Amino acid sequence: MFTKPIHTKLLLGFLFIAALFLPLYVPDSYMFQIVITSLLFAIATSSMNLILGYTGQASLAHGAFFGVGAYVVAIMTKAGWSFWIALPVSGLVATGIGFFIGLFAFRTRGHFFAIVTLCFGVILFQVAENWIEVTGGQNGIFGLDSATPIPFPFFGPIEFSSQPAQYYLVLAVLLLTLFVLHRVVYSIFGLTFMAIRNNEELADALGINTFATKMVSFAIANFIAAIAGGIYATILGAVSPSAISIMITFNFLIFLILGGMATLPGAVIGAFMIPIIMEFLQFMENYRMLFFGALLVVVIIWFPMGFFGGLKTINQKIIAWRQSNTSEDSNA
Amino acid sequence: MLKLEQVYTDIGELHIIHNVSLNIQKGEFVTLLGSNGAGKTTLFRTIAGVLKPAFGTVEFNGIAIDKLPVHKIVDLGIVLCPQGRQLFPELSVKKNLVMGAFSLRGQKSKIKKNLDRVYEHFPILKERSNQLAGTFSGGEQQMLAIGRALMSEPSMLLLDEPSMGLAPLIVKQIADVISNINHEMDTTIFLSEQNANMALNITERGYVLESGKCVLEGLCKDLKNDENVKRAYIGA
Amino acid sequence: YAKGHTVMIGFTGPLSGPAAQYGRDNVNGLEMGIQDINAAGGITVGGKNYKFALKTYDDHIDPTAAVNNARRLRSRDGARFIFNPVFNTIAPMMQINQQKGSEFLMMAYTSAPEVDAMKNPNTIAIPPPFSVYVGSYVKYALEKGWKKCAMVVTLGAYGDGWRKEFESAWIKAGGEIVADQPANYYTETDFSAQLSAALAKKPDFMLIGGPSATTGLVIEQARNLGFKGEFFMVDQAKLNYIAEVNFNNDLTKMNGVTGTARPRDLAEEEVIEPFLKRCLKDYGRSATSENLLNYGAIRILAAAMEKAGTVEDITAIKAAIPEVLPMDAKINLLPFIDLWGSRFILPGTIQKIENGQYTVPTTTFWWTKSDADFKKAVSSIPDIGNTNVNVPLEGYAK
Amino acid sequence: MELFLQQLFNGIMFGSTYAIVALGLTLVMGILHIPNFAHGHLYMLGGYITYFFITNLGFGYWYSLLLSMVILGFVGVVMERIVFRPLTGQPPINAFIAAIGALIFLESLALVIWGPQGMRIPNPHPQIIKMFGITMEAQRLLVVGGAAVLIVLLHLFLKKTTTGTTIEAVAQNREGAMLTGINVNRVSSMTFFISSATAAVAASFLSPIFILSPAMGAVLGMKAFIIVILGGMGSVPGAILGGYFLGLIEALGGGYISAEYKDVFAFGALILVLSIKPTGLFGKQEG
Amino acid sequence: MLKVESVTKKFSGLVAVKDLSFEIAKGQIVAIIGPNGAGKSTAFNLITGTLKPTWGKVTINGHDITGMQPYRIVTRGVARTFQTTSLFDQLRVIDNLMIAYKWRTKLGFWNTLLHLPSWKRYQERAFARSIEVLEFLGLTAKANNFIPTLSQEEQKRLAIGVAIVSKPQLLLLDEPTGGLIQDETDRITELIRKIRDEQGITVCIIEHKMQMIMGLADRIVVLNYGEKIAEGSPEEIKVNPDVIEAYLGGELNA
Ligand SMILES: Nc1ncnc2c1ncn2[C@@H]1O[C@H](COP(=O)(O)OP(=O)(O)OP(=O)(O)O)[C@@H](O)[C@H]1O
Ligand SMILES: Nc1ncnc2c1ncn2[C@@H]1O[C@H](COP(=O)(O)OP(=O)(O)OP(=O)(O)O)[C@@H](O)[C@H]1O
Ligand SMILES: [Mg+2]
Ligand SMILES: [Mg+2]
Repeated sequence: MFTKPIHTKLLLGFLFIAALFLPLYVPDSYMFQIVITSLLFAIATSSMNLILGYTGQASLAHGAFFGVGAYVVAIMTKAGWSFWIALPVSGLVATGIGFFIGLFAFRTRGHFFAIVTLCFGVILFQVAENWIEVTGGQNGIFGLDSATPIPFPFFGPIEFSSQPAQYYLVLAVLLLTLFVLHRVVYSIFGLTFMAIRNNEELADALGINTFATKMVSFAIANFIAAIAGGIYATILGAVSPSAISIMITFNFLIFLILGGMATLPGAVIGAFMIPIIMEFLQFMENYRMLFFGALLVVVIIWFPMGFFGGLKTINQKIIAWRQSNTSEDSNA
Repeated sequence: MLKLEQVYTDIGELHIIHNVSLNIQKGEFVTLLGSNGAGKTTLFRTIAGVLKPAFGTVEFNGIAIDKLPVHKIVDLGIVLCPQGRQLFPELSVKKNLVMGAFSLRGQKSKIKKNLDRVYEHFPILKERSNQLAGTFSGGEQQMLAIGRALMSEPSMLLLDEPSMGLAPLIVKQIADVISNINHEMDTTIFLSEQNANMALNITERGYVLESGKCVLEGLCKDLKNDENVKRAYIGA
Repeated sequence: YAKGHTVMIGFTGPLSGPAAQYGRDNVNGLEMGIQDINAAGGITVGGKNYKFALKTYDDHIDPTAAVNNARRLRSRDGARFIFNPVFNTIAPMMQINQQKGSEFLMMAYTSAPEVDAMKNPNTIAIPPPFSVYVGSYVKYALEKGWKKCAMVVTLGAYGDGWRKEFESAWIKAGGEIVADQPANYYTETDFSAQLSAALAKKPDFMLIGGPSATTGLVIEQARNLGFKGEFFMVDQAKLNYIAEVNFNNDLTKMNGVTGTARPRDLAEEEVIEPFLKRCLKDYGRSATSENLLNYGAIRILAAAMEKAGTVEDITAIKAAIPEVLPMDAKINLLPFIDLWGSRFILPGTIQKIENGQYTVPTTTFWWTKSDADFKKAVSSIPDIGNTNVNVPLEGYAK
Repeated sequence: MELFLQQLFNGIMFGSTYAIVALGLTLVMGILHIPNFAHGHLYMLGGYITYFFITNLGFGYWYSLLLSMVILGFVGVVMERIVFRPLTGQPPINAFIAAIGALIFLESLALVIWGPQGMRIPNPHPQIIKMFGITMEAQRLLVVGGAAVLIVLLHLFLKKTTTGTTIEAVAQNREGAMLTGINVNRVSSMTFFISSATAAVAASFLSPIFILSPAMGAVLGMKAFIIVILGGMGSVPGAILGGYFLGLIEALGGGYISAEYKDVFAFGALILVLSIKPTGLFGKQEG
Repeated sequence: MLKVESVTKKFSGLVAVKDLSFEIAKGQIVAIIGPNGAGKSTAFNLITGTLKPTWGKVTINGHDITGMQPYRIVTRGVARTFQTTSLFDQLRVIDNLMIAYKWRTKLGFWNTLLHLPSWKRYQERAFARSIEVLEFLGLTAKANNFIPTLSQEEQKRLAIGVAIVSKPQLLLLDEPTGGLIQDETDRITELIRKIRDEQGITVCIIEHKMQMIMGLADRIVVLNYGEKIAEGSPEEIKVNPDVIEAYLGGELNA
């Protein structure tokens, strides 16, 4: 039912091999840093795609769950826990908080849902700012070790302090995330998410427990977002309230919409494209954000479906054009 | 009065109306028959200017209107009473009606006169003039929609499926009122319907639309006897 | 400048958003320092002449952006000295400044003591720790016989630190904190809610402050609500700046406000006056301590490079700093004394406005532990006509 | 008791600001169904325009306020025309992104033109007034009174004039309005004009007691946005009530319970209201 | 099988359904008619849980389902369609059907993620049943089409198909032929009959088309202002003076 055409498979295979060998070709630590953070944001953006793109619920608390993950990992590793235990725990904590938030938020829909989640996001931010004993307040938690080395027979432990090691760690988690999302989205289980996005009343009338389904989608999305946040904490080595602020949500949102909502590659493309554009614009100095703001408006007007959505449309047009050409040929 | 030549209309990527040409004279009462999804609404919206034809011309009293914005077309005297009524649910019945006379803004006495006339056609609207439109039942809303369309004294009225979803009794009432309007006020009426029984009984002439193409046109009495029309639209 | 003859100085910090002015002030100080170094012919190291250049990037206090900028400054622009003025972005940068092959000297403009605790060898913190001022304030308040203190300080790492530090010092000295109503000085502009609550407790004095303009508002609003007592300001807020922006230089409206001394009173007149004029001319703003301290820091770096005979080996350069300090006041304006671990030693100076006038400032020699120490320190710095006090900072070890 | 009255007054003053800013936003959101997240930044720009007239051109306070209203009104019209109108028919999330783009643009623009430092408009009414044990500047009374007048005027305009009714009509049914001959685009422009002009008034009222800075619109914009949703999108009474409600909660919660968690109370209360009435205080029932 | 007992629904001030009672026996086709705003759709919403009755009781096969969530009521075997054709128009035809079958399966996150045997089994079962329904509807060729490319009649057929894919016992149809012309109406009528006869599903239908109803229904319930004013066989209803006055207007040939 859900198989992919052969050229797509080839392209994906090529991309995978390219990703494996990428560290050999990165020119400097700066480029490498951007690649690593983009991969990380791709994880978080993909998870936002599940709740917003596929389930149609504009959760503006998404960045907050990213932050919760970062804080949980920071707090636990500071307290001496292994990163590999802290990371899944951070996902579970975010899922738990998400469940509580969902109890309130899923009573509302549309804009109202967006606002309720926004409010919760702000509240989590304020807690991070003010619960100084636990979160370190504004200073946050700093001086974190990189991910605990994995002991490995014969080769010695795998360390995560170098950029290549961090890269492979993030790449592996991104691939895992995409695998999970792919399995979910291309299944009847995932179809129910899209059904809710499309017509919640009808979904309800067809025996779908819309509340529970939304909650599951929310939980998966939050879990993954927190994992991304947890890795972010070890890579930066410091967590402060900016990791949980509404700006994080807005960034993911911008990545997602400009990349192409409700498409798996769109989220990844967006998470790569925007930071790179932003870095490229550094030469504009004071005028950079001015330009970026205008650019955002122009792009959203010209590519309402996002970059990948735009590609898809163009592709479809080419196919249609080819078909019409061949049919004319056969007429001739 | 109204003249369409080779009109094509697209919605997004879909080509909905193909090569429709038609001509309606002043004072006529014409119907447009077509099944669900045939493109009646799309054609009406094209005439009213909500949609712009991809190709072809629409002329009204010799003026090309296919590129004019909707409000200019209303000012010229074409008013569409849309499918789904499109009322202002949170405004009172009376305010809905007054909004209908928006193109007469400033002319207080004229608006008053038109309001009285609408109340005459539909006494229930007068009775409930302060009720919010959204709380009306389907039939009442349809009356209000027609009343609102009449408020600007249109020279041409486009009625899109006024009988849809209405009980037989109400359909009959509405049919009577429309006939009255055509006869008494000399308003040209173009009526879209899938309820062929009703439409062919009250109008003079008709077009049949299928999949966006105009497949048949003629006087109602001829259409009524057409085998295809009988089978598809009227039934045994 | 030809490649290989330039010392690249990097800066990343807030150049947009609510803290943009603060970031700008830092950059301006660096810019002036670099202009002067280059005007004096640059530096000579290993027989080669080097000029200085500055590259700045905006990170709007986003740690991710700060790290990206640092990476970029180090690997693309070749900067081995990177300045940053916010603790939240300094912390993650301190995670990468020792990575092999991409080491850089973190020039941290922050008074947060956490930087010292991290004991990062490739870091130099520039301003004195804010705890310096706490001691002077407490001493002054005790002399006045005050008891009740209300705090309306900015939220944030910095403000939190100040509040904690002052609270513990004041309580230890037998005082009482009757109200603690922090407010977000960056996003809020009305403090009547916090102030009404604080004033209801009838405090003798208030600890306030955050960014200058907003602090001015707090003073104004508190006075309008009928507060008659005195104010202590955290070191971020600048007396002269508040006077200018908020009160149109009418100092009578600022009677009873104590804060860090205005730049004019930090150094000898003949060296500071031209500097102040220059700030006003080049940047249309009165000088702030960010200007002065960054100016001083970059000039010290330049001298240390010459001394160490390298522009690349940051460890050697840092090690050379104590040898070049203290410097000639004509070059360095301020009395930088020494390096203490990873922080410059610089006296802290406060000042009060009374009867519409700036009073003589009070300088704290916070690093001295004994009278002998103190005397030595006093004599080692140029006489700038201050009263000097010794409030040694507890737990501030090398 | 005195403290309570003082806090009550503070709350009412915050509330007045929130109410007029939210009122402008609710009109726009009701009519165009676009989440104009940049509304707070229009407010910021209004403050700077007033500042420009007073400080750079030496105009009087009230003239500057009027000019600021008109100019910002046109800025709003332009914004509607080039940012939001091309997005008609797109999902609201796209308009939301466009609004974020617009707010980034406006904030950077102010930064480039006026620089990052906070600026002050001289207070035209600095007198201190004491009443019932409350102390306040006269300008604060002006904010409260001015907001009330503005609210009443807007209400009369919407309910009693034909032009006002066209705004309501477009909000309730865009296509229906079009078909009655209303020039919907003009109504959109007009609504944006009114909405931005009220933001300019709010900014001009407040900037003499506050500080102007390029970032000042962000938080207020977000709060206004939340108030609009809380009140029921597009509902005028909802925006007013929501505004005062939020102002009071902030002042009383912040003053009596905990200043750090002031926003937590405010947002927490909003969450509670929305989970009891999922379409806002004055929202239409779904279905 | 369905029993509605003195159900009342009030909307702020307005009584949309008032003390309504009726029963539907297995294998019947029952029609509900009445003027616009009489409360017909509301009655459906009350049965399917979309609205909660102010008071009264709804039972299916003796089980009380009053006030249950709509998705739970579906699992008791009551399916419905909406007055305006309601489909997942962003999805394909086959997806629409499979979604409607989902509650009959145990497809969850874990078996989907791990592609457990149960996942495969259920996924195949859903697919098979969907194909079966497509054949029944005569839409097999459109399985992979997106909804907007279907004609209105096809959409209405599919909406009915989506409702029956999970094999309900009772199907509630709200104006299934609204807006259709005569021969399309006839085809849908035929489909409804087939649903009863071949799939063994009891049907309750709201319609304004008297000709069709009189030919199709076994029993008719007439509502006016939320109240039941008549109930009986088509022959009885046709001549009932109350019904003629309130609804039919003396003319049957509308
Ligand atoms: N916004 C739209 N997007 C996509 N397709 C549309 C849209 N509006 C109409 N269509 C399609 O255009 C075709 C003609 O629709 P139209 O509403 O004009 O038909 P109609 O004859 O008025 O039918 P009805 O009896 O339902 O009123 C239909 O196939 C419909 O699916
Ligand atoms: N959610 C609601 N809130 C308020 N009133 C409602 C609501 N739903 C329906 N009503 C009112 O209840 C009454 C009955 O409506 P209902 O939709 O059941 O009528 P109907 O018999 O289905 O009419 P039609 O034949 O036009 O579909 C109407 O007056 C309607 O306005
Ligand atoms: Mg139609
Ligand atoms: Mg109905």
